[in-house]
Amino acid sequence: MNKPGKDVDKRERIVKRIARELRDGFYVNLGIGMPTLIANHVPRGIEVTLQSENGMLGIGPYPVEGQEDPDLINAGKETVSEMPGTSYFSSADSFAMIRGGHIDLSVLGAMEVDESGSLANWMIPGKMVKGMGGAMDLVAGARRVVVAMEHTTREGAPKILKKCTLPLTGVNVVDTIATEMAYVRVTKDGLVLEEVAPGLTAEDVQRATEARLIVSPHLRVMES
Amino acid sequence: MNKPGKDVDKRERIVKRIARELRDGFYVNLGIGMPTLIANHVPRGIEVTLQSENGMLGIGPYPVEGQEDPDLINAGKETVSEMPGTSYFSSADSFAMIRGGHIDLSVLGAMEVDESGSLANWMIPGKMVKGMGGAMDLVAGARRVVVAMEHTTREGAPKILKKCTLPLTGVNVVDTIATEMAYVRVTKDGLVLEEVAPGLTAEDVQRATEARLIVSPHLRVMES
Amino acid sequence: MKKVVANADEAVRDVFDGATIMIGGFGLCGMPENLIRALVRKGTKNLRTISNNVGVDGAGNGLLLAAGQIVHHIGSYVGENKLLEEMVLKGTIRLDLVPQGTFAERIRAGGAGIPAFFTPTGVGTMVAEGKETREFDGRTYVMERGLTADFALVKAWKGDREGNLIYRKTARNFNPMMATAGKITIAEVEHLVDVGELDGDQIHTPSIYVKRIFQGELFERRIERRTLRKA
Amino acid sequence: MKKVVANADEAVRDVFDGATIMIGGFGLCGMPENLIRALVRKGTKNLRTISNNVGVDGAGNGLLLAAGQIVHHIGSYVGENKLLEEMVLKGTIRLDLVPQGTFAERIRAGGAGIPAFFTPTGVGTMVAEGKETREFDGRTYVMERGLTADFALVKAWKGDREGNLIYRKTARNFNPMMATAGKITIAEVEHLVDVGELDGDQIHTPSIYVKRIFQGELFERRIERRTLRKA
Repeated sequence: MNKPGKDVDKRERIVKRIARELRDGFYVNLGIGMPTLIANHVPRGIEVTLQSENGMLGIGPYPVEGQEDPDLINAGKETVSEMPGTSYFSSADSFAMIRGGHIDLSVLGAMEVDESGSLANWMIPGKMVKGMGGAMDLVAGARRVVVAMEHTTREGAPKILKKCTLPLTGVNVVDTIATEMAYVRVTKDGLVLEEVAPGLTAEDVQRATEARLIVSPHLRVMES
Repeated sequence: MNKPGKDVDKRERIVKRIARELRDGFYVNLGIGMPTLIANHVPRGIEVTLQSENGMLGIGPYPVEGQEDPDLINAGKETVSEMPGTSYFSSADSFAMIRGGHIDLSVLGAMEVDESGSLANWMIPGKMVKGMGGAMDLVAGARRVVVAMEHTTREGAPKILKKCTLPLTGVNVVDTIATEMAYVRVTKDGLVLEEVAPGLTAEDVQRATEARLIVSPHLRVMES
Repeated sequence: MKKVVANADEAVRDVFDGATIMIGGFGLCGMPENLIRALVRKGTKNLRTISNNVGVDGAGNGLLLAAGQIVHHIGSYVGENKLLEEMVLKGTIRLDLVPQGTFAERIRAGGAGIPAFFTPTGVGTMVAEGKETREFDGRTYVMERGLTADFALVKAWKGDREGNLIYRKTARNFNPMMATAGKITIAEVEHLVDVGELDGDQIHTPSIYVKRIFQGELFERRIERRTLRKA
Repeated sequence: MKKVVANADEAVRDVFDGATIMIGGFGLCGMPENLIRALVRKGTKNLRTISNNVGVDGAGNGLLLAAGQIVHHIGSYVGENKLLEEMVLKGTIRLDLVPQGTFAERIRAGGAGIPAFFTPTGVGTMVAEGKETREFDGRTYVMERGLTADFALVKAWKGDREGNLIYRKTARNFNPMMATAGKITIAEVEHLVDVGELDGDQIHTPSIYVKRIFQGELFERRIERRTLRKA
């Protein structure tokens, strides 16, 4: 089995893989942290518009020094810039947009995902609860939900489980899971392993996964 | 008993009486027809803001010729003008405003009103139904609902009844009834006759009313 | 991502017989007149229209009505249509009347992923018959359902090529909610501008809701009731 | 009809111990900082705050928290407050966490006279425990209740003397809904202008919702996370 590689490489692979799911004209919500990086890898010729649940459609890159604006932040409370065509709206209107199924793709991190596409990413019992923010609305409302996460915990324990053990963020909501090891699609029949990272086998991925993976007849190598 | 007078006099009395209910700072919705005329009788020193359920706060008078704007109408589809401080909003936001109890006073016409403050003003079975428009929302949502109507039908039949016979617009929603004959308050105990038109007695009003009127111990003459 | 279409006819190209269509406007004010005329030209049949009014005889949705294209209408007020009256009496059209605020909120809910909500409007009246009612904090409310449509036809004052819309005065009315509640929302605008020309704080309908946009060919902007005061 | 007050202290004069208070802002962005500081000066106790966040330690609602004025908080995310963590563990504060979209919609509903609505958010999770769920068209939804408050404290960019408000960029966030859901809504603005100076098509919060308005004394406008790219 390959070495897992540095965290930054893992992230790069995950982020690039998800970026390839973007389609021209997509309206996308990128979660805080790793998912935010996807914006840097939008394929050429493809135009996507980024939504931020705090009330903005059309997020641009971070501002250059001196251009930062306290009234212009993303859902991670980071200063951002706006693109031409940006619009602003209230949080109620923003979540109406999300809940109403108008966001094509939502990418979020996760602590656990399971066979039924349920996910847990907001709370560990016994630890301080920070709150779910907009995650529950995003997984319930977006047309397509992609989980971006490392395949296992820092201790090497699987995060793709038969059944989530942590308090859930949503039930049967995830469409695909992208990790540094694999690209997995959630189907009615279970989790289908579609792609494995270069140098890995389906067996390698299964060993790092608690849930049973159905190996796609079209299994491919993940492009990085 | 006095002659009922011409329709225009009746209306004038009703409209002027209701105008005296206005308080400084009130936000008011005036129904189509007679209630619209109240805007011409706002007492001096009192500032009221008129709301129109098609999405406007701050209705001004009819425009002068040449100033009419197809994009600027009231709920009766009449061309109007705007006051300084006018704002526009969607119909959903307009009725959120109405339903949420933010309108201080709503004045509407009625076919029938009854002892419990229920009112009927939108439909006569067997006749073509035009629709209730915003009336049901206004009576359910406004803080105070005033009915402006002639005391009896053209045939002289009472319109203030023990119980409405026509399909209802709202149940237990009316606060006061202003007619050319009287000013009546709806209370838990029933209808209280507060004021009678000049030259009329409480008995005159009762004779033109099917519901029993409780004569207020402070019965006054309606100022016109 | 190309949303701009050449004209109203291209915009309504795939509206199918039997479609449910939301049409913006309060009477003739703010209605998508170019799209309505294109639908009449197209001759699409058996439409279920969701619009506050049915225009007037000979204008607005009244044109669709006169062409016999509507089989079912949902709205709050139809007082300006003699033809509709005849059709209702003859039973050639189904008419569902909804209180205007409930109508607006049902469309807003449909676009916002809310399948049902409670409102005090209409409790104890015909409108609440057959519907669930429930008490909250001592007051009775009736449950109403969200509304969506296959197509939403809206009219705005300005729009940019990505589909951001700004409405003008009371021509806003039902257009913003309908824009959110159509599977395919089509916007006709008086002024089509380049992306970046509209101020993001002033946009009423964000681009995400609009699939097609075009500058309307002809705006009659008819006034229903020209009421004037003396100068 | 005089809505303009001299300053934040006058604006919060009648906020009482035990009041429920909505406070606008997403983190420190768009929060009514002058009103918060005035509430700290006033020392009102046992507040129930409804705000998406609790500011950060030492700023925004964090000031009220540090002063021990909050006994119950409803919001969606409190990750920036170590003090809050200690208080929750010690049991000196009650914390109710609500999904952000449900939180926003509950406030919108409260202001709009909707006592309850159904949402798909949180179905099958802890959030739905003890709540009614129901199926509509094959999908399960949970019923959530509207939220109102004794006072709503909001911050806008511009406001006129009648109380019309315009927000700027993402500082809009929860302010518009909260303005509709407070029995007494108080607005602090960066620029107080005369009536008639604002364009009616651009007003985000109509005057009807605002009872008091003033130009804020001091806007620190702190940034929580200054993220930059290279020029």
